[in-house]
Amino acid sequence: MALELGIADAKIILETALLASPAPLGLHDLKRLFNDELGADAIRRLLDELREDWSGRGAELVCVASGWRLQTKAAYQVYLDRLNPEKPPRYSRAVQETLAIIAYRQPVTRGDIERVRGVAVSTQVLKTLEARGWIEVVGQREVPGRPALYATTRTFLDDLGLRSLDELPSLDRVEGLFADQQGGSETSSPA
Amino acid sequence: MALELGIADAKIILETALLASPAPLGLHDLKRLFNDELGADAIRRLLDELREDWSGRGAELVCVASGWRLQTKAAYQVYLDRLNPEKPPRYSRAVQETLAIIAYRQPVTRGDIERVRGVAVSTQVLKTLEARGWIEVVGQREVPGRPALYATTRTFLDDLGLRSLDELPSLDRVEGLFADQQGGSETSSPA
Amino acid sequence: MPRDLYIPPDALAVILEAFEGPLDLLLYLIRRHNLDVLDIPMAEVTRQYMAYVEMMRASRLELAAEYLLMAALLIEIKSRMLLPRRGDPEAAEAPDPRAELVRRLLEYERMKQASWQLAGLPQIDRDFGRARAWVEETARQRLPQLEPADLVRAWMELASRASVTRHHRVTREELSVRSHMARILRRLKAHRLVEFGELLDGLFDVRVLVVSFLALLELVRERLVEISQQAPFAPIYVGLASQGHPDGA
Repeated sequence: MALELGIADAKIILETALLASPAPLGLHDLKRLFNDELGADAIRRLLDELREDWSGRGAELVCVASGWRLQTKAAYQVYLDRLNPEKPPRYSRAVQETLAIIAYRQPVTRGDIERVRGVAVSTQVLKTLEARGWIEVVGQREVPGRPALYATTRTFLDDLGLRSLDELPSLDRVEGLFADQQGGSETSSPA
Repeated sequence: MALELGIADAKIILETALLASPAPLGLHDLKRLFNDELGADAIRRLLDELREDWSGRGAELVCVASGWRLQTKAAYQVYLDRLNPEKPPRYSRAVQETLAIIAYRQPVTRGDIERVRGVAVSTQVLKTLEARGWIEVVGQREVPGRPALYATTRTFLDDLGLRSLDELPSLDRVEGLFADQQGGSETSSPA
Repeated sequence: MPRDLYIPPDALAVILEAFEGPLDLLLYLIRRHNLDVLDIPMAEVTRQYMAYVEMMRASRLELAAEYLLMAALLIEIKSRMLLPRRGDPEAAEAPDPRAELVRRLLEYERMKQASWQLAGLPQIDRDFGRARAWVEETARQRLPQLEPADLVRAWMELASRASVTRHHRVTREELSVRSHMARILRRLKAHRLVEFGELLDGLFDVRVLVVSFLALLELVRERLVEISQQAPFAPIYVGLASQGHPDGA
């Protein structure tokens, strides 16, 4: 059966359908697009050409379980996120305070953090900060149980736009929390 | 301020954002896309280039009330209909006339609409248009009963491909209804 | 009288279907027959309208009332047109009784045309569609944001909650010591034992050297590192505190 359309027209129609469809288009859909006057092989060739045409652009033609679709490349997500008005999530108070203690008093153990906060620090809080790559274990304190000592990382400084810890806002006017805690850790294992 | 991106990259980012966005993108959005490092003129130039790039394809870059949008050309709808034979509902005359009165005479109350049409306007008619996102209540008229004032929305303009109400088709002059009163409505008190 | 004005009773459903109301019907009649409103045979029209009203009363009472109203209006206009005009100038100023109806008919006709024009505009999802690419939602897991100021705020919170209110100045210098403590620990974690000089190697700034030295002393004081020297003038080694610390018990 002769197809009235030229192959260039067919490609444009194919591309337009992919752009217009909210869901991936299977081979069956694409055949219907051409009233079944275009064979599966011809359609596949056109899809290959389209994939080639789109290379080097912000979206790509991919084949997923239910068919073909144009989707934006992950590399452009950072730009698309700027458009998204939704507020980025914030860390809980527990996470923020724990991070503040580690940042300003490093190296500290979980026990140190708990003494300052006055409540237990859940493993989840430390895991969250470790997963983000902002804190790491830099050693153990040589006391019973050999608790891990936490410090902030290079990534933490990079992510907050700081060159060094010295650039953290100073706490000059803040009442110290550690005056006795510092002593506490010193005297935890008296001679 | 030096933009790290080349102009070619910027165009790809712009195109990708337009392809990714469910709604038209305004200039403000597009500036945010580039962290406000690209001026309005530069963005407009890129948009012009993009419009040029897309000419000859199945979709086109258009400017509507809320901003720029990539949309398929009407000429390709016949193919797209093969994939999705479901058409949006055709509105009744009551709905169409009510919409026209709101669009051209806004803001209007239900009473205003009824006076023009000479019949009662059912709640269903207004609900249909509200559900479509085409009309909304913008206030109340300060008369007894404080009837709601209806106006069309930006979505209405977007969906009809218009930038502003000024682009609504102009109202043709209607011939006079009476031999001795040509254009009688304009001269309600003839000499 | 035009044939259209006489609507057989069984055509009532058609009328209701075809016209949006009495104004619509009147407009049709006038346009169709090029009628002047004065030429409408009022008695006939009224009789007809009344017949519809009678039939509509059962099913479409509201609409019946509207047709009735229109019939009344037409009669009123007709009668006012027939009244002899008095000679005084004020009467000449009186509005044409048809004016209001004319205005309404014109406005309705204009809006009808507007509705056709609107319906004819290309409409999204009917005549064209959005051109979009799929955005992989899983690609956009957003990480919480944090500013240095948030840390200060968190610290303030802690301070205000703390029962200990002893004044203590946390200075930049002290902070530096802390950060170098972490740096040294990190280094020792990787190498276990580092020569003292090597630990301070590459630190050209005297202040940094001093702070690093203070950090080392602080680490010793906190028993986090051990310093050893086999013999006088032998290399000094710095290492993490030995695991089986005797003081541990």
